[in-house]
Amino acid sequence: MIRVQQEDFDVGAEIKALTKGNPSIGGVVSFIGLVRDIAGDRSIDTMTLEHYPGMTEKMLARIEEEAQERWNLDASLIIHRYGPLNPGDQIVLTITASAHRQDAFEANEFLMDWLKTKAPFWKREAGADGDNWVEAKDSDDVAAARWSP
Amino acid sequence: MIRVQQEDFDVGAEIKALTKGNPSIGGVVSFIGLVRDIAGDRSIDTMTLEHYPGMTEKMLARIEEEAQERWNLDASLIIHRYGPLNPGDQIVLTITASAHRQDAFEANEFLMDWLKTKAPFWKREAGADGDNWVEAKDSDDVAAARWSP
Amino acid sequence: MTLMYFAWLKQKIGMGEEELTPHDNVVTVADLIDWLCSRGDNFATAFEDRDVIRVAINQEFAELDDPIAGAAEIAFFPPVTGGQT
Amino acid sequence: MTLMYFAWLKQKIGMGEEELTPHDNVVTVADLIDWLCSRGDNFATAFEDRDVIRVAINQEFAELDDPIAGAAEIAFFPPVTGGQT
Repeated sequence: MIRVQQEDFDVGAEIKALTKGNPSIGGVVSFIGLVRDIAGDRSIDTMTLEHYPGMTEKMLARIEEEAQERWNLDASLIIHRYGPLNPGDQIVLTITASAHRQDAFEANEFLMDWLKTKAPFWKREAGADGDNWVEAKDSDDVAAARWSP
Repeated sequence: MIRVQQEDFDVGAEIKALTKGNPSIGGVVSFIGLVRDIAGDRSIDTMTLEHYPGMTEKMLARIEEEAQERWNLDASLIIHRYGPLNPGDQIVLTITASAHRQDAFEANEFLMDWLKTKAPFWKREAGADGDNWVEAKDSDDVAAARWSP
Repeated sequence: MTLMYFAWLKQKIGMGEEELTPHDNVVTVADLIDWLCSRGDNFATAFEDRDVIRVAINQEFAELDDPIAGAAEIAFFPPVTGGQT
Repeated sequence: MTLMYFAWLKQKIGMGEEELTPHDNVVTVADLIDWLCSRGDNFATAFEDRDVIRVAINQEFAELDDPIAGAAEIAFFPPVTGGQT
């Protein structure tokens, strides 16, 4: 399942809903991305996430589908927020559930790596010294590339 | 932090408590281990976890300490339950929080791999065909060995 | 077709979306950018460094030399930066 | 010293814990197991396959040839099986 939303999310409730009634699940991995108050050596007051409605949902669904094909997953979920956020706020949630923990861990890392390079979101940070658009990191391309065939 | 307890736990509340007031955290990984209703090709009704009080706490604290030394973690938590459990019940929770997701993911996998081979817990499964003690898996030794220096 | 601009492209161009019918000699994405740049300095400035421009045709990632024939929606944007901070 | 037995060792031996003072000629963990086995069939059965027996001295993992001098608590158990199922 995927969701793109402005509202916050509750990881405990999402895990419960996702695993309920499936006692063949042995391991559940979740990742939560949070807004940090520091970017490089710059202090951040607020962050705004813009996205491309329509394409975002399409790409997230495709990323999830790819994970389902590559690993044995009983369930998975991607939630990505957009709009204005503050340091400490939750940005993104990925959950992967499987019979065995290795599948759940690897699939979750994969979701995050692909999401960071393929989902059309753009961050704008505002600090005491003004606004700027966040630049893409080479390290994210490197992380995504390790899942190439 | 480590906790060994009979009671259930609430992953959402634990993550919130662990990350609260620390806006330098960018990523939080959690792993929940659940009781499966199948072990091999055998159907499981209940499971009982025995442990070695005193040594358990000592080993979990040491495993967490080792993770803190090897990765840049802002916070971590291990909760392991003992006593009688049913399929679908939560057994174990590991949470790792870091500025960057790679540290949080790797440290969490490490916690689980070491925990499975070094923490003094023993599982007994009861099914329609009787009781038995769960045997250790070679695959767990292999998983733990990948973190050797 | 609908053209869409995101993030700093949207800011530099001064709008997020417009309806346009390019000239017949606009065949590829690169042609489209050339043609857009001829429309005003805001476009010329926004598309100055083409290496950092990403494009999607009908919500699928595309390349500069891909044809635009049949496209209903073409979007231009910088490299994506979602996920955690 | 306190001897502790866990999981199926506890079941086979018939108790989880006992206070004992081994003979003077009991020097290593292996000696201790030999001596325990001489105390009854329940011990002999429990310790039959020594390859699968794990031992902790004062709550630290130890080996069969480690000395037991000064040990306050020695525990015997099978390989651990915690974590997820």
